[in-house]
Amino acid sequence: MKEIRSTLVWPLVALVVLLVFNAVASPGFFHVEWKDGRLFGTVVDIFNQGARVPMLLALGMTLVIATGGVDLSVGSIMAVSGAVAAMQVNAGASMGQAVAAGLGLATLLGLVNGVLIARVGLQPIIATLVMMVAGRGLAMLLTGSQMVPFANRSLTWLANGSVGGLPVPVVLVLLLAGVTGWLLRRTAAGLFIEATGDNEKASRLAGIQTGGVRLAVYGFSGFCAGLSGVLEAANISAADPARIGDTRELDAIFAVVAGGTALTGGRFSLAGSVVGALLLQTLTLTLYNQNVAPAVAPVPKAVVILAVCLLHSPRLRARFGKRTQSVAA
Amino acid sequence: KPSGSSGGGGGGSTGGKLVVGFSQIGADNPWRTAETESVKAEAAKRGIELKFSDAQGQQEAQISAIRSFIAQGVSAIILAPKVETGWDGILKEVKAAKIPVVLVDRGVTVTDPSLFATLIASDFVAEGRMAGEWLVKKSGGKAGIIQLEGTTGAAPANDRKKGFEAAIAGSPDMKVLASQTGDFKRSDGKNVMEALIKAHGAAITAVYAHNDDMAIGAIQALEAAGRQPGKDVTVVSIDGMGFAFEAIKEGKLNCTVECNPLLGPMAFDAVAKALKGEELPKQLVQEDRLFDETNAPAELPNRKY
Amino acid sequence: MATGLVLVALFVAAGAGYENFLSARVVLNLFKDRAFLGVVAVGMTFVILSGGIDLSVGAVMAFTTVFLAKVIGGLGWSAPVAMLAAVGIGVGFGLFQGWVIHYFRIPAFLVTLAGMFLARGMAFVVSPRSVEIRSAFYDDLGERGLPLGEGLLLTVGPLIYLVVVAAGMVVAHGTRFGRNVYALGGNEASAALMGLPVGATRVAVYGVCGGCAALGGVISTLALSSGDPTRGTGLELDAIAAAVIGGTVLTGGRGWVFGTFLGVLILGTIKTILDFDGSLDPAWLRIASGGLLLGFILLQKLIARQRVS
Amino acid sequence: MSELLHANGIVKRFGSFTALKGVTFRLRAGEIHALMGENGAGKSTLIKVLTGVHEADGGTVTVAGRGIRAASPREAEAAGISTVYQEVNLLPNLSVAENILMGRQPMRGPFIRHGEVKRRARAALARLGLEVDVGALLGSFPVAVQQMTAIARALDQEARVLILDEPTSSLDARESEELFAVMRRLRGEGMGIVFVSHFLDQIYAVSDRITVLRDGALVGTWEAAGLPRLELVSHMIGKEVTASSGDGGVVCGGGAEAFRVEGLERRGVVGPLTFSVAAGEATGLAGLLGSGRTETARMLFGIDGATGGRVKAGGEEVALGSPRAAMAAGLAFCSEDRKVEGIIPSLSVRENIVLAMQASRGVLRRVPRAEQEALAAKFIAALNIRTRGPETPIGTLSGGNQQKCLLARWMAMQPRLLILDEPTRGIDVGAKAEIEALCGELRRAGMSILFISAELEEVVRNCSRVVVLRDRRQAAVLDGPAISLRTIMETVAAS
Ligand SMILES: Nc1ncnc2c1ncn2[C@@H]1O[C@H](COP(=O)(O)OP(=O)(O)OP(=O)(O)O)[C@@H](O)[C@H]1O
Ligand SMILES: Nc1ncnc2c1ncn2[C@@H]1O[C@H](COP(=O)(O)OP(=O)(O)OP(=O)(O)O)[C@@H](O)[C@H]1O
Ligand SMILES: [Mg+2]
Ligand SMILES: [Mg+2]
Repeated sequence: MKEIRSTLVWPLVALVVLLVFNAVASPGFFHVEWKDGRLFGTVVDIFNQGARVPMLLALGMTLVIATGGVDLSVGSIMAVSGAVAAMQVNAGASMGQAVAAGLGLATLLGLVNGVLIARVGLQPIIATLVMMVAGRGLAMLLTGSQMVPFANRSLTWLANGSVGGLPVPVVLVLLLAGVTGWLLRRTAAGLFIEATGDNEKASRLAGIQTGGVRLAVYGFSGFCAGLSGVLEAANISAADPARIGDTRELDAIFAVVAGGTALTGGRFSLAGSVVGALLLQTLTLTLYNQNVAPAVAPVPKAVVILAVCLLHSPRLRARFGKRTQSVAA
Repeated sequence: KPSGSSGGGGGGSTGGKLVVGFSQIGADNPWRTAETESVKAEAAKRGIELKFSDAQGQQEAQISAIRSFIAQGVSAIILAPKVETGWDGILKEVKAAKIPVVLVDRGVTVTDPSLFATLIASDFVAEGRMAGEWLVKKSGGKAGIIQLEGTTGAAPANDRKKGFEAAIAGSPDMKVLASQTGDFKRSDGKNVMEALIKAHGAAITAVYAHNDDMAIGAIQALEAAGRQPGKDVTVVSIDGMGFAFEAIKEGKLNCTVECNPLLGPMAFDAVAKALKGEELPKQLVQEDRLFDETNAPAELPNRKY
Repeated sequence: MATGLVLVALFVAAGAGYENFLSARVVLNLFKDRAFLGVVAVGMTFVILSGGIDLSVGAVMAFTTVFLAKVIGGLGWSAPVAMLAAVGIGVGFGLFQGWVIHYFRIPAFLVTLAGMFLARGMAFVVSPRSVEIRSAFYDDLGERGLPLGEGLLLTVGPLIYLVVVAAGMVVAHGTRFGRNVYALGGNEASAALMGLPVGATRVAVYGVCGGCAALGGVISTLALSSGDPTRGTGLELDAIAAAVIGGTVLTGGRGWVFGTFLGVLILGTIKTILDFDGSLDPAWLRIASGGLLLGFILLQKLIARQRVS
Repeated sequence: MSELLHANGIVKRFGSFTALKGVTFRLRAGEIHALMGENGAGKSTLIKVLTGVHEADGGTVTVAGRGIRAASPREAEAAGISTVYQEVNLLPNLSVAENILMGRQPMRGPFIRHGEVKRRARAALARLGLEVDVGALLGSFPVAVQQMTAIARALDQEARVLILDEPTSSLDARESEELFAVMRRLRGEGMGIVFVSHFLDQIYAVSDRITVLRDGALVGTWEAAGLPRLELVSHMIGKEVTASSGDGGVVCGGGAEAFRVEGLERRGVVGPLTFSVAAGEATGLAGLLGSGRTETARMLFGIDGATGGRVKAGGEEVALGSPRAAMAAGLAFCSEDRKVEGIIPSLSVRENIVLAMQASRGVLRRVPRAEQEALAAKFIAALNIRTRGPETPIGTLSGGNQQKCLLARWMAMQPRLLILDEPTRGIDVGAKAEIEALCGELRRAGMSILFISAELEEVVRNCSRVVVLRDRRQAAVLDGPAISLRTIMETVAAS
């Protein structure tokens, strides 16, 4: 527990530095007002836009990475679930049914990833690469490669409504993160995931169904991606099968790693990933706010990523006199 | 079945059917999908077998697709090039195989103009210019503008930006407050707009989006912020998709510059002529029209895409 | 081994299905069109063997192409000098990434992700749009190559590719550096306890990969006579896929350069099949390419398993 | 005699924990110097400081009179120190030959002479009396062969100092003897050898002097010839020890049959085997290196499935298709390869201990935290596990203490049949007795034990029945009174 808390410190530090920069560079950054019964301001946007994609994807990705895997297919799964939900409401289904259909198919696709990895024994990067390509095709096939606009009020509300002044996605995603975190620690799932990621062979010999664990985390990652896809579609009242979620897997992986979960698997931190996602979203909005030309925007982005990396560096931390313990391999 | 010579060469055809290869850049937006559909539909109508290749945004993939076309011995090639440069070599190979090439969308810079038969082009710079000129007129030469750029580095984004900025350069009070990429996506258009509304607030009086999708996203963001797109914020975009016409009808979008994706008929006309050996003009520029509330409602029923 | 068999099987099957498929030209095209990817993938193989990953290769390649276009066209450098400089920059960039990864113990994924953004940004800074390269040297080189009869010419790009593959195989298998890369990927702690130069090897591996990425850029400009800051997007995934299909294990320590060579050909063959078919719409095209890739890997696994038992 | 190595006042801290408290150690040329101490006393840590794996927080090291600051194993090697570390630190993804010559390959220009590499590797192994396919991947060999490879690697270097950290922990008597012969010869050539082992017999068989560490501090250095065993043990554990008989005598047979193995085999690998395990008794598996003991255990536990035969518990056939099924049938298996198949390095001691129990209960029924802590506390005390606390990552524990945690993992399961593959590997004398005592308790509570050990004395001491394997087949089953060192050796050696 102590280690986890200490890994959380560094992304938080990076986030605070970025926020302080904004506070100085753009005065209106922290301005939040009450408008039409909801909170309104850049900080709210960070949470709202951050919740819809990076946070959600990072949630699933955290568990996948904790088992030592990776999921490249999240963007494509977003496209599929968004498309399914949109087509369902257009076909007359209720919001609930449409969302359930989208999430169901997304979870199923995640489970397919899981089967390819845990049962067939493909390397995660390859299995999910296949899903990334084919899943995008599936989304386009379902929609005839066209945008699917819809006018279902309750579905649109999912992304644009507010609960107690907070955007619905923020409430939804923080709730999901909280419940997931709680469940993982209440049950033995968290332990099994970490054990599987740290030493799969030993875990199996200790009686853990490592195959089942992997299957479950890819299914969960699919579910999270599905929810993200539904929210993205709800946000613009249309499903965009060809482009939605494109390259967002990198954002998710970045959020997870920045949050202190090692790509090699093992110990994970959901809270860290959420902070990592917020960091990423803050960075994006900062670049918009400073009107950094899109062509050169990658450069400051690279600088911030490197800065986060350096904060994570044991070497540098040792320099600053922080005590660390190293785990012998 | 009859087989073409393995060394390639023009005039190959299967079962008496004409075979034409079409190398498309990608399938990443509705405009491009409409273009693909148009070419496919026209081929079907004329009984031509179409070899379709989707390069998923990679020039290298387009080149290898063209090489495959040569190897298969197609009769003609329609190419929607991703960028203007880098085509000399492959087009020489095509020429050596005596296969005529019809370019669609945009031109290529080549040393030898005989490397392609003709170009059926949209002039992206002109589109940007038309949008800019319209906005200058509409706003009386004074506006605080948010520009939503297309995918960074993409030719339409570069050119539409160039044309627009040239058009407003003469009006000192036309100020671009911020110019950020929305990646041609509706969702990104909305996200960017959401952020920029907070940063620039009431100073925003106009939005120029490089495509209709981003404009729709921006409109949604403006509405959510309590602004009235189409009224207190003028919204201009490019492409002329069906949903843009509807938005104009609803009074939320002010104007869209058409960029006609229905190039199929013209492209196959050109193919037919080229195969007969007719000399074609090097460039058949598409006439891109501008639609605003004055003429859009009338056009709406005619929109096929 | 299994990879090679599958490749041959696929080729024969496709040859039966599509006319003109089984021809020297198609095979030659495979090399021509994938030369840049092949070179990049060899560099990537070394990185993966060492237990790392390099996401910056596509961006480095893009930077190289615009850099060449700029210095040859704009500043009038002689082409060979410019190419050497470009590869030098690639190596230097890779070494720097490797140093950051090793010295600060930061995951390669993050460092090279930053490297990807950095190189891509720099490419746009050099030139925001694609630029032509007009140079007598390029025109001359474009005509040269190894004639294979029937008017077929193995041009310089694919030749470099074959040389790089051969060199990669020799280095990986026959030199201390190569073996140290395997050791590093097998178990870093053990490699260190065995007294192997862990740090130098890791830094060098990223240098090699950066150099290969830049060389891929050089080949790309040879083929296209142009530079483009958007080129090579997603290239890192293709390169990783090629290595992994070829039998290299992503966690490091196991794999072979020749396998990557076959992996590149497999990816190319899949693409060629889809181009020859030409009847699929974009949606089916994606499903089919995913399906073919999966089928390929499954077949390979099956053959490999059969051989064991 | 000239002094080869002199470590003076070495201090090493891990966080707030001090693992070495000013240890001084001198090694002469031409001596075999044993380093003794309980699990966690700091032996391996001292060695890692000498070879530059860990940077010392205080003290100096001089090699042959020259002060060195070995910042890495590489520099230590250059200074003439060659080492076999406790955990086999080799590369399973490379061949045996490469592992032996990595970094020192014979070259022709820039290229490695692969043929020469193999030849030299074969020669190095031959010195230890081992003949294997040096071209095969190291990972495909059992721990013992890997350990021999590590030793061969160290011997192949032309070093002045040779450090061996528990090199014999998974070797049987014959291999150990081969190693000792080599060590004696090297001593004769003037090499200084540091030798760590928990086997007192071995210590007295080869060493000239003995240095004892306790809790990270130096207790003293003595001539081996002048240090009685009991006194040595007293120094190690810090208490007076008097000769005690120990109650480890053979437990008599006669218990009811708990498990029956009938014609169990994995074709081409091991078997067929037929024997029964009595309730409350230990059954031993004896045999030479590679005789198939580990494979038998793995087959029983469902890791490598059996191709024929069956296992019955109380007359009913049990399904043993997977570790989980085996666990459900009341089996537990503690692997000999603790690094790869045992510990989950970055998880805590507590989590490692409860892991198997949690797995058998399933995901949903989490073992309550209080119960986990009680369990961890109980075993930390019962097995005397040296750890800063139950929340310490197991990867930072000393080798012997890791092994104890793994034993705890399986004892906590209270299985009906506990399979222990080399359970005392790397465990100090005191702890061995503790573990044997604990096994005794478990047996009295009705548990059966299948006991595999390279130490035949241990087998004789604990088992009421011994299945002897030869060439991966069952050679004999010895019962009760028939069990003795001599009978086992004879059965093993018969041809
Ligand atoms: N990397 C590390 N981080 C933290 N503590 C460590 C680390 N390595 C060793 N220790 C601690 O230092 C102490 C000494 O360990 P060491 O491995 O030297 O013991 P040892 O004498 O070799 O024991 P054994 O006989 O069990 O091998 C132990 O308490 C161990 O937990
Ligand atoms: N001396 C040896 N030479 C070659 N191969 C060996 C040797 N010893 C063991 N092996 C390999 O080990 C495997 C079987 O060993 P297994 O682990 O079953 O034996 P064991 O009786 O448990 O021995 P131990 O546990 O003492 O290593 C076989 O695959 C065999 O190839
Ligand atoms: Mg030790
Ligand atoms: Mg064994």
